[in-house]
Order: sequence, then structure tokens, then C-alpha cells
Amino acid sequence: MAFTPKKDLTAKIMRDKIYSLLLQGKRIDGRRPTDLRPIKIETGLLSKAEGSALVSMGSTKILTGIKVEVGAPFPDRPDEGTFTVNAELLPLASASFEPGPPDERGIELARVVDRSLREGGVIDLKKLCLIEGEKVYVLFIDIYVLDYDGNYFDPSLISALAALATAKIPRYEIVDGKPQKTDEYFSLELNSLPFTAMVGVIGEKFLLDPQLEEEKVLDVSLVVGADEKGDITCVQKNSPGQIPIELMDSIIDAVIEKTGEIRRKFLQEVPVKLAGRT
Amino acid sequence: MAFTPKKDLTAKIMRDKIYSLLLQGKRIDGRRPTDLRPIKIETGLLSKAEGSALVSMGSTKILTGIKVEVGAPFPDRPDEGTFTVNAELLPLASASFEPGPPDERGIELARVVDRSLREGGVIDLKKLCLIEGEKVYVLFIDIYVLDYDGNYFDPSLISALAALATAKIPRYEIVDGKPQKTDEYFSLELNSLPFTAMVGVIGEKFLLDPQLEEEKVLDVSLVVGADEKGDITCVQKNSPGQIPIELMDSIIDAVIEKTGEIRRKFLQEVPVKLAGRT
Amino acid sequence: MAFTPKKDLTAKIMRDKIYSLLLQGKRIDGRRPTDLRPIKIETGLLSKAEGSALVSMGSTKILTGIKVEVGAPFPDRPDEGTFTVNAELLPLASASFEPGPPDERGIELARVVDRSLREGGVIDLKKLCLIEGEKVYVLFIDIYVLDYDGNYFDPSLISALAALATAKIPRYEIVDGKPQKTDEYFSLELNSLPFTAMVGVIGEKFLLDPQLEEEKVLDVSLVVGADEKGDITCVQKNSPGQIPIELMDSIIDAVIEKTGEIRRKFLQEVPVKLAGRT
Amino acid sequence: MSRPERLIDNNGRRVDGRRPDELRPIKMEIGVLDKSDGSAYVEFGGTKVIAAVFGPREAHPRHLALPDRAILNCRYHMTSFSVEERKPLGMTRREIELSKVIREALETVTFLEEFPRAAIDVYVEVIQADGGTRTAGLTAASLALADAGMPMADLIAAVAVGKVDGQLVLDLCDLEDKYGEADMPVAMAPRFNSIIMLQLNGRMSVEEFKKGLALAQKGISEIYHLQREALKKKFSELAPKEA
Amino acid sequence: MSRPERLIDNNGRRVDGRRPDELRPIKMEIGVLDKSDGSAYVEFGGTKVIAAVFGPREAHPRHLALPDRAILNCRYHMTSFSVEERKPLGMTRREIELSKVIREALETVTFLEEFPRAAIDVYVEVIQADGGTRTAGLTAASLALADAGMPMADLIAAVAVGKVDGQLVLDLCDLEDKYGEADMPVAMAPRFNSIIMLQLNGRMSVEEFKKGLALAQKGISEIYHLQREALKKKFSELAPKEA
Amino acid sequence: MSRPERLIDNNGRRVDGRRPDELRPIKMEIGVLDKSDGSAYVEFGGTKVIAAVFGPREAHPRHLALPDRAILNCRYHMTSFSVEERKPLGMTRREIELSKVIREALETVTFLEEFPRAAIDVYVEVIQADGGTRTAGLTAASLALADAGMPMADLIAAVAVGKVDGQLVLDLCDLEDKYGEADMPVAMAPRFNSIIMLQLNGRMSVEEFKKGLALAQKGISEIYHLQREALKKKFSELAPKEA
Repeated sequence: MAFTPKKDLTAKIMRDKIYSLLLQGKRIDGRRPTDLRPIKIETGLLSKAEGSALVSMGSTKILTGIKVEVGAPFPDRPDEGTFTVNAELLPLASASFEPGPPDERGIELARVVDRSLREGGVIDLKKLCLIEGEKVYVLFIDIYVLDYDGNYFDPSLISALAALATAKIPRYEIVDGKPQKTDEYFSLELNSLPFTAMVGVIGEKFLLDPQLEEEKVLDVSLVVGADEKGDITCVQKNSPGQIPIELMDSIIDAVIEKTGEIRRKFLQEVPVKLAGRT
Repeated sequence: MAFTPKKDLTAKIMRDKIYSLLLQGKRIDGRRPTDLRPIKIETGLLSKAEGSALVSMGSTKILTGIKVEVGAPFPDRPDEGTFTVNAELLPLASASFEPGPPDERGIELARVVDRSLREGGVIDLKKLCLIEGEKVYVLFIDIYVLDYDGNYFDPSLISALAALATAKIPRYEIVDGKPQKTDEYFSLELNSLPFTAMVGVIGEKFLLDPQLEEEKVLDVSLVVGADEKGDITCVQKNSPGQIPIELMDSIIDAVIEKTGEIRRKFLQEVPVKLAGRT
Repeated sequence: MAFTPKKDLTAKIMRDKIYSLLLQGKRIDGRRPTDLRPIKIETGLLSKAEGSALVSMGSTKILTGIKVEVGAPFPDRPDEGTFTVNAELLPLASASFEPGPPDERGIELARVVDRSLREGGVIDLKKLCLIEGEKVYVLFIDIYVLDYDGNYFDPSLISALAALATAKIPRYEIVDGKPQKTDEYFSLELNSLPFTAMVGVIGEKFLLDPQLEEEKVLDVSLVVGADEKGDITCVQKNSPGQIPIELMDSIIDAVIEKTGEIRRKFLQEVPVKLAGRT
Repeated sequence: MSRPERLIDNNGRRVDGRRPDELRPIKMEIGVLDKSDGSAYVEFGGTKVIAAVFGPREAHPRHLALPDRAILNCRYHMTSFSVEERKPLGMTRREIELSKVIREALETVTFLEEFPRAAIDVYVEVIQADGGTRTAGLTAASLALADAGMPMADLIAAVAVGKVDGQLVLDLCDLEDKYGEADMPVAMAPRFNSIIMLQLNGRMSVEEFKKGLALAQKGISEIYHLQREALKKKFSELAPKEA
Repeated sequence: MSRPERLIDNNGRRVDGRRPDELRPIKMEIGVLDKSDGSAYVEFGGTKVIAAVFGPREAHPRHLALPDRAILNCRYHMTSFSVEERKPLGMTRREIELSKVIREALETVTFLEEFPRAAIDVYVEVIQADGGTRTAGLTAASLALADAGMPMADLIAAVAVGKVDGQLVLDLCDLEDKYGEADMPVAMAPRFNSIIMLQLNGRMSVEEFKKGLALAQKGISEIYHLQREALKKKFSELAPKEA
Repeated sequence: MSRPERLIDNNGRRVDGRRPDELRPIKMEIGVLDKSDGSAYVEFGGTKVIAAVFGPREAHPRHLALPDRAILNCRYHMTSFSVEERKPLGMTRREIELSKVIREALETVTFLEEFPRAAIDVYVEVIQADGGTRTAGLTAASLALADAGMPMADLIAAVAVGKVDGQLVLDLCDLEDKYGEADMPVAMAPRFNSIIMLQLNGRMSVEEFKKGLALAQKGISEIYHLQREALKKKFSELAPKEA
């Protein structure tokens, strides 16, 4: 069983410092409380993956790749393709990550990204059916944290969406009742573009997109997602601690504003086909 | 690799106390040497399991559930359904149980119950065949130890039998060569009702159904089963130690008497269909 | 993660002793530097394995067994049988082997034997096809190190080849498009007989087939294989350390000579059918 | 279990007859197991969970012990037969995530600093799953900690709210969870008016989210009341009878 | 391996020609491995096992060490090719159970108190399985412990009795085990006339059970004799030749 | 990826247009990750790897620590999407073998004795595999160690030679590896003219083997040069600019 790791001995001092700055609307790296770190998105770097994206948010770097196979649908959804999200916190990325199968943090990350994609129907899975009840496209969305300087949630979802948006998927045809690979490729249309912002609370103040030094001393943190309609698409309180209920309104407002900022950046840099637009 | 755990420091004193009482035909909780603790059997508590039973023997509590699927038969028995017995010593039940996959104790428990059911043909597996060599009913009998105050063997077998006896199994029909679920249910007939009694030996004396304080200080223990014909259905010496060979006759006599007592209790409380009776 | 184990405290003294002897062309057990220990090959000891061989090289003892099943070919080689090599360093064989799944040493051993057999096409896999793309013979070559007194590589390959050469494989016929076992058996023809010699380097000197006391203090070691044509069939540097590049020529010469010696011994004792010969 | 045509009928009643803001029948029992240091059984309709607590005990291996507080281990686990399709043995990814989420909630209210170098184990076992197992599990775990005499800042009460046929409802059952539009489990420490656990699977407008939180808060105050009653009952049983 | 029409013929002979109370040809060899502290090879007909012993050695991790005695580890394991259908790599549930049963038998006779804080490892490897592998394994492990010089109260001798075509037989082979009605492995410490291992798979009447124990006892005394001969032979080889 | 008719054309050019003794375009970058103590990115054509180093740190569990030197851990790992067919999560047998081979090479040149009781962790992550991942990985790991300031006897440079359509070629790409006759990864410490890693998969005559080693040596000296350039560039960036 896992347990919440112990805090640095110097954590208390750092927390007080960050809190004092927050009271003045400042942060240790010069950002304002709701500022995000610079985001960089590179896609199509890899040729053996059907889709790929390297996303950095400050020093935090995430690499996502997508592999596509043909497989069986889930019995209760015979006319839909399937996808799986995995996330590995590579030991390369931080002295605090251990080699081995994903621990609870990696699993939480994967499941938060999975829910963000799945619940909002971001991918139109019905378009990924080949033979109903028998053969469908199967997408593996594998997320690797390469460098961990706090908040792996937001860039992971960005990189998953960027890899999906730019994936070139080999088209299969049904020949004699069997799927056969063609030389053609197709792109996925996305129904929606949900993004998340990780929120850190200290005292009665909060900040967005904590870098590692901040993340380690937060009183409590949560990840909140929103889509282009302004709907909340995901919430995950992901640390011990109390969130004062009266803080939620301003948190939600900030998240909606800042995920909008991510979305504009994303649309500028990633050639995405959005369903229902031409 | 596992090894036999160390005994309590106070074990020697307790052993001598229990031994002295045994010499007077007494036990620490007021029972006579071959007395069992009170048995309570509740069935049909759960609606998502096809069969279920919560059995307590003193403070030891066992929950067994049965799930039924349709699957393939074993190649060497194409006309028989299959069953599997698993047992988990939940960490909930005792500070001495660890979370994780079943250790040797859980495996031994599962295999003792499995052999008790299998070797005597308790379940008529031929009645669980749907399409010979292809599709049969597959029963999962999963035993969970919820509270462990000594002797998890006897109540586990009782709860497995009670769950089997009261299981409502969805009937499948063969439609176009494929099994299809109907709205009907059927009950299993049982061919036999074997029960076990766990036996603890101290010096040249023995007792049945040890509670935990006793179990920890026994010189040696074994589990012996018997059925309604008075046949021995199972023996498992399950601890280090020597059983004086001359003790075996009186042990066997006591087990046959006391498993008979369990059987009468069971037949009073559990509506069981016994094969060959109407 | 594994790491290279620490060396004995007395290792330095022993190394110097072995090195001094090597300078005089001698070794601690009286062998000359390139002498192998006595090799003993017993085959067909076991009746439940389709092939088996017990090989000792000095005190190092290896037992290999072969089991044959019918299964599916690899998709990219639809007309070939398959084989798998596993190796277990049994804890029985040495206080330095732990129970549990193969560690990196066992995996390295299995993969070195696998490559020796696979890359040279020792087994004619096309003869092991039953129905193209569907059913082929599947060979499991399982190697167990029973007693470890240094150099498990050379005797493992010998025992794998001896077990293959003497295996009696049940012949299947295709009846109604399905493989059916007959009462007949057939032997495998081998296309080639590669053997390896493990080489230990100390200073600018080297020796072959180290026994355990030598193996523990080598500066560096490697395994080199050769076949009857004098081709190099395998190289695996298998320890930390530098091999002076100018040493390679004499190492290769020694390996070719000594694997020839193993081959002659093998051909004398094992009734092998070599492809292209009658 | 197939989707009913409607999850809320013309009279505003849900599939099990409840009003939108109505909890299922709740049962709480404390001290149900003999061999753990604290335990509790909780039922929310068809959802049945047991929680047990062991400790504080010595932490081992030693290098995991913390100098200034106890570590709290938590395992949320389901029996194989608690769900429609048999759950395979071993921990699923879902169970691992929920173990983390429940543990973090419990850590928030437990005074772990009182037991430096120690460990406390909390086990939540789902006997039957009919929606809301994590909230029922957390509610039960909090009672089991209280039963074990662990010093806590407050009890934790938890419930899910959800969106079903476009409408907010309290305390989702399995059918509503499966076929509804959103499921939001919430836990609070009522004394502090603070959120202790919060997740959202699905989509909600900001308006719905805010109303959902308020609805959860209403349910939580009812559950909190039941918890305190259950504890009172337990301890009055233990108390010496007055003459 | 399919079922023969009869397992005992008109002359009372078994499938391999033995009488009901006859052991298979037995071979015992001591000190067969070089690198363990003690070892033994045992054959009962087609059943072939090796056992090896390491230790006493320092127990690690340290917190497992016992202050008043050595811990004894034991692993019973089969090679993949020891059985008809290839056994998958890794430990099966059956192997884990038998490791426990054999270990507990060995602990019973070994003076573990002489080595506080130490560990002793016993490995039983089944090379070929033709019935009675646990009893052959225990017989071999006991010899390997003696070969390693471990102080023991007695040797353990073990054999299975069974019921086949309604009749009690000694030392089951695989075919009899598979198609017989009962298999009862028994181990004893002959010097103490006590049972050290006992299992029953299958059904026996009380009468048969008692007769079975007596039949096992007869076989065990023959095996015990062979064990002592093997040890004598081994130690006379080691002893200095007289002038 | 199916086999081209010929792997070397009439003009002696390889599938990607190279001459037999020509390396692919190589890219090296040092210090690419922020949170490790040293890191490097290396590309050999389509093969892309990152390596990172952590430590020296305290070894744990303590009983693994060595009194006279640091232990060096190494994990070679591929992302699931680095290869044609998705690689399953977790370590394959191949990855475990290559982790050993790379670790042993690194141990050879690193002054581990300077850090008794410590541990150093080296991680090699293959982002894309197009032949020669272990040699690129080792080349990168050696740079990452240098970036971490680890004292080393020399850098390690590595490359594979192979036999393709009967001819020796340098720096195999995936297609050549897959359809060629032999693949021989070689690593050297150029300053000592010694072999640090050596494997051969496939068959070569003795003559070819010797020529192959020489060809590897040629490639290695080019790679070594690039490594030193990359380090110089990195450290000149760090150095204070002259006035």
C-alpha cells in the first residue's frame, strides 16, 4: 500500500514565503497567481507512432504517443472503437519517481486524462468501428512524464489532445469480411477540447499551474477541467487537505479563463479538425 | 518464501494454562474440549452474487459469494461445468493478514475447501454442461475471511456449501448453437454434505474448533472432514508438530460426531436440495 | 533494478594468485589456461519430456528438458514452428541464486542460448509447420542450472543441443483440417552444431571455462561461440571490465579450437542427425 | 442491467422512487468486527461496505517511518462478487486510485502528529456495489477511526451528487451513475465547512456544479447527523447504566 | 495417459505389476550436489526429486530473524517438463501449498533453537513426477538436512497410501493417483511413532483410513531403513579407511 | 516494414543511401532535462534516446550498500510507441538483458570507489527505435554521467557493425538489422583502446569479425569526437565569457 510521502523539512519555511508572496499577488518565479508557465507544443516528432506530441509547461515535459491496432470492441459497445490511456512517471523525470509499474500517482494521472477524454466524448468512437461487434480501431494513448517540475496534469492532457489531433491513422478496408490495411491514412475529428488547470491552495489564497517548489508545500490541490462551452469537464482533488468551500467560485472562474487561454494557444499551434466545423 | 511465524512470547504460559484446563475437560471460554462455538448462517444477503452466505463461528466471520459465467470446459472433461475456489484472508480480519495476493495460508484454505467439494462430487458438474466440449457453466466460489478469531477452515466450508445450496443460477438455453440467458433461474442439487472440524492437539489431549488464543499455542493442528455416510472426506495437517498416532482414533470419532452436529444445524437453516431426495 | 554484486573481500588475493599461475601457464585446479573441465552428457533420462539432457562440466550441472505442443506460428513467419528458451538459475544450485522469477543473469543465459540456436538456423523450423498460418509445433526448451561451479553458459548450450538432438517428437497428422496426434515419433535434424566457450581475462592473460573460484575474480569475461565451419556464432561480453582489443585474436583462436573439442565429444556421445548427411 | 427509458419520471421520481434530493435508506453500525481496533458497517441502499482500522502500530520497514507523524495506509477493495461482472482478484487501477483519494481524505482530519514513527491501517471492503461505494466507504472509514479512538478534527461525511436526465440528484444509485451524465462524489468536514474529497466524472455547467455542491452539502449534513447518532448509540451502550 | 480398464487385475496386481502393499524400486543418493551444504537425490519408480539445503546463514531482512531459533524456508518446485502437460514457469498454488506442508514437517524434527537469528533454506526440485512427489521430496529433504549436518530429532520418512478400485495400496504411481478414489500422503518420525505430515484427498471409510495409516507405517519403516543405509554408506565413504 | 529486394545496390549504397562505412546523421545534446543531475539526448538517424543520471545518493535498502564503492543501477527502457508493434508496458526480457549490458559497460569507466555506500541511477529511455538503440543509449548515458560531473576514466562511444547482403556495414538501421545476417554492437573506451561492450547476434567468419571490429573502431572514433565536441559546447556555454 502507498501512503502520502513526507514533506521536506524546509517545507514550512517555503510555504510561508510563498503565502506571503501570494498575499501581494506574486509568486517565486515572478508569475501572478493565476499565470500559467509558458507552453510549448511539438507534434509529429515520431514516425513509428501514429500520433505524438511533446509538450512542455515550464520545465515539466510530457511525451505522448499513440499506437493504433485493430481489435475487438467492448461487448456492451459493439459499434465503437476503444481507447486506453496509460501514464508512466519515468524515473528519468524525477528522483522521486521509482522504476516499475505505475504507482498510484501514475494511475491517477492516466485516469484523470482518460475521464477528460471519455466523459465528454472527445473522440467519436463510433467512427472507429470496422465490423460491428467484431473489429474496431483500438487506440493506445501512452503518456510519459520526461521531466517533472510540478503539475504533470495540464501538459499531459494537452499532449494527449495534440497527439490525437495530429494522428495519422492507417485506414482499413473490409475485404472478404476481414479488415485489411490500405495505404491511406485519416485524421480524427475531435468533438470538444477540454483542458485542465491544476489549482494549488495556500491558506485562503490559490494559484494555478504550480511549479515543483510550490507543489511540495501547498495546503491542498485540485485539478479542474473545462471545455469550450464553459462546462466543467473534470474535477479531481488530488492531495490531502481542506478546500474552503467559499473558495470554489473564484477557482472555477480562474480555471475557465485559463483553460481558455490554453485552448487558444492549442488552436494556434495544432492543426485540429473539430467536428461540425469546416 | 514464507516461513512459519514466530510464537507469542507469552505463548508458553498460555499453552500450559490451556493444557491444565484440558486435563479437567475445560477450556478458557467455558467450552468442553469437543464443543464447537455457536454457528450462525445467513444466506442470500447479496443481490449481485448468484449465491452468498455469511457464516460466523464464534467471532470468526466468513463471507462467500458465487458468481456464474459461461465458459469453456476443461479439455479432459468436456461434458462438465467447472468451479474454482479462491480464499482471501482480508487484512480487515486480523493484524496478522497482509494486503496483497493470497499467501500460503489463503491458498491452503482455498485448496482444502476445493478438495472437500471436488473429491466427493458435491456438485454434479455434468448438470452444468451446456454444449459438450464448448460451453459450460463456470462457478467462481470466492471466500473472504472478514474477522479472524481462530479456525477459518470449518466456517469457510459451511459458507461455501450454504452459498452453493442457495445459489440462483440463471438458466441458459441453446439458441442457434449459442448459449443465451433466459429469465429463469435454477438451484444446484448437492450430492453430499461434507463438513470439517479443525482439531488442536496439546500434549496428549485435543480440542475442536480452537479460538484464536488457543490456536496460537497448539502443539499441532489438523483439519478433518466427514460426510453424512461417516466417511472421511478430507485431512490436512496444517501446522508443524507431531500427532501421536494413538490419538487418531479418538480424533476421528470426535470429528464424525461434531460434523454431524454441524450438518443438522445446516439442514435446519439452509434450504438445500440433496440429490436423490424429494 | 539489479546491480553488479560486490566482490569477495578475499577476491584481490585470489586474483593475484590466479594471475601468477596464469603467467606460468597453470591454474588452481591443475588445468592449463585453455583446458576445459571434463564434460559428461546424459540424454533421455526423463520420460515425460520429449527430450532431455543432463550435462556436467566439472561440478557445474545443467538439466535441459524439451516439451512440445501444437500452437500458432508467429504472424510474420506463418510457415515455421516456434521455440522458446527459458533458463532458471535454481536456488538449489548456489547460495547466490534466489528463488523467484529469472533475474537478469537467467535471462541473459536464456537469450545467449536462444540466439546461438536461432541465428544459425540450428533447427529447421519450416519442418515444424503443420498448417501454414494456423498450426505448428511449439518447442519449449527449458534449462535448469542444478549445481553452479562457474560457467553455466557452455554446458547449457551443450545440454540444449543434446536434448534437441535426442528428442522424440510425437508426429501429428492433419485429419479434417485439424492436427491429430499419432503413435509415431520423429527426430529433429540439426543444421549446425554451434558451441560456446566462456573466456575469462586477467590482466593480459586469459583462460577458458572458469570454475567458480576463478569466475569470481576475473577482470572481465565473455562468451564466444563457433560452429563447425569455424564461423563465430555468438559473442556476449557478460561482465564489467575492459577487454584489451589486441587480445581478441588469440581468444578467437582458442575458442575455435576448444569448441571443436566439445563438438567431437558431442558427436561421439550424442546420436545426432545432421542435415545434409546420411 | 439495461438502460431504463427514463431515469426520472413525470412526477419527478427517480428509478427507485426517490425525489431528486432524497438519500437512500442508510444503515450504520459501529464495532461490527472483533479483531480490528475499530470498525463500521455502512449501507446506502444496495451499497454495502465494511471498514476496519488497525493501529497505531510500529511502522515497518523502519525506513518508511516518519519522525513527526504516523503514516496512514488505506486500501479500498471490492469483493469479486460485489459487482455485476465478476471483478478479477487483485487490485484494479480504479481501486488503486480510490485508495489514494480515500486515504488523502482521512489524512486531512486525523491527528497523525500524535503518533510519530507509527502506522495506521485503514481497510475499506466493498461487499456490494450499487453506486457511491467510495463515499459510503469514506463515511464508514471515518466511523471506524472514531471507533478505534483515533483523535480526529471532525468526522467525514460523504455522498455523490449527479446529473441524470438533465437534472441534479442526490446519492446516485448504480443505474443513475451508469446512464447519467455526471457523477460527483463529495466529502466534507461539516464542522469546518470544507471540502475533503471532490471528484467529477462527466460534464456539468458551472451553475450545475455550484448547485451540485450545495445539494451534496445538504445530504452530507443528514449523513453527519446519522454518524453522530450511531456513535452516540455505540458509546451509550458502552457507558455504565445509571442507577 | 488414459484410464486403464482396471487398476488392479484378477491376480491382485497393480498397473505396474506390484502387489498392493509393495513399494516401487527406491533409489537414494546423498551429497549429489557440490555447491549446497547438503543434498540428496531420491527416486520412487518414475518419481525423481533432488533436495538441497543451505545454511544456517544470517537471516535477512533482519526484522525477519527470530531471537530464539532459526527460520526454515522451504520451496517445493517442479521443472516445467516434469509433468505430462508442461507446467508454466513460476509457482502454482499447488506448489505453494506443498512448500508449506513440507516445511512444517521439516520444522517439526529440526532443532532450530540451536541457531537463533539464523535462516536455513531447503529446496526440493521435482525432476520427474510420477505420483508421490511430496513424499519423495520430504524424504529427500530430510536426507539433505542430515547431509548438511543439521541436528534433527529423527529422519522423516514419507509415502502415500491410496484407494484404487476399492482397495488400499501403498506408494501410488501417477496413474493410480489420477484414477484412484483416494490419495493419502503420510510422513512419520519413526522413532517417535508420530505423524509429521498427513493429507487426504478423496474419500475413505473410517476403517480404510485406519488400515491406510497402518499400511503407510509399514512402507515408512522400509523407507526409513533405506534412508539410514544411504546415510551409513555416505559416512562410511567419508570415514578414514582402517589399516 | 517488408524486406527490400536488395539491402545494398549496384553502387554499393545502402537502403538509406549511405556507404558501407558511413554513420547516420548524429545529433547530441547535453543537459536536456532539468530535474536530473545529468542528461543527454542522442539521435542516430531515426533512433532517438534520452539518458538521465541521478546521484550519488544514499543507497537503500541499507543492506545493499557497498562499503568500498557506489552501486550503479541502470534501466534501459523503450516507450511503447518507439517500435513498429506496440511494446507492452513493463520490462521485456530484452530490456532486462540490455540494462545489464549497458550497466556493466558504464561501471567499467566510472570511478565508483569515490562514493562508498552510495548509489547512482542511470536511466536510458528509447523514444524511437531504428536500429542501434543500445549503442546510442550507452553513448547517451556516458554523456549524461559526464554532465552529472561523475569522475570517469573515459567516455564510452558505441556503434553497431553488421553484415548485410554479405557485406560489412557500419551503424545498422532497423531494416538492415532485421534482414541482415549479423548485428554486432561494440562499445569502446577510445583512450584505452579497449572493448567495453561486445555482442554478436548472427554469424560472421573470423575474418569478418576482425574487420568488423576495425570498422566499429573507425565509427567509434568519429562518435567520440562528436561527444567531446558536445561536452565542450556545453561547458563553454557555462564558462564565464571573456572580456
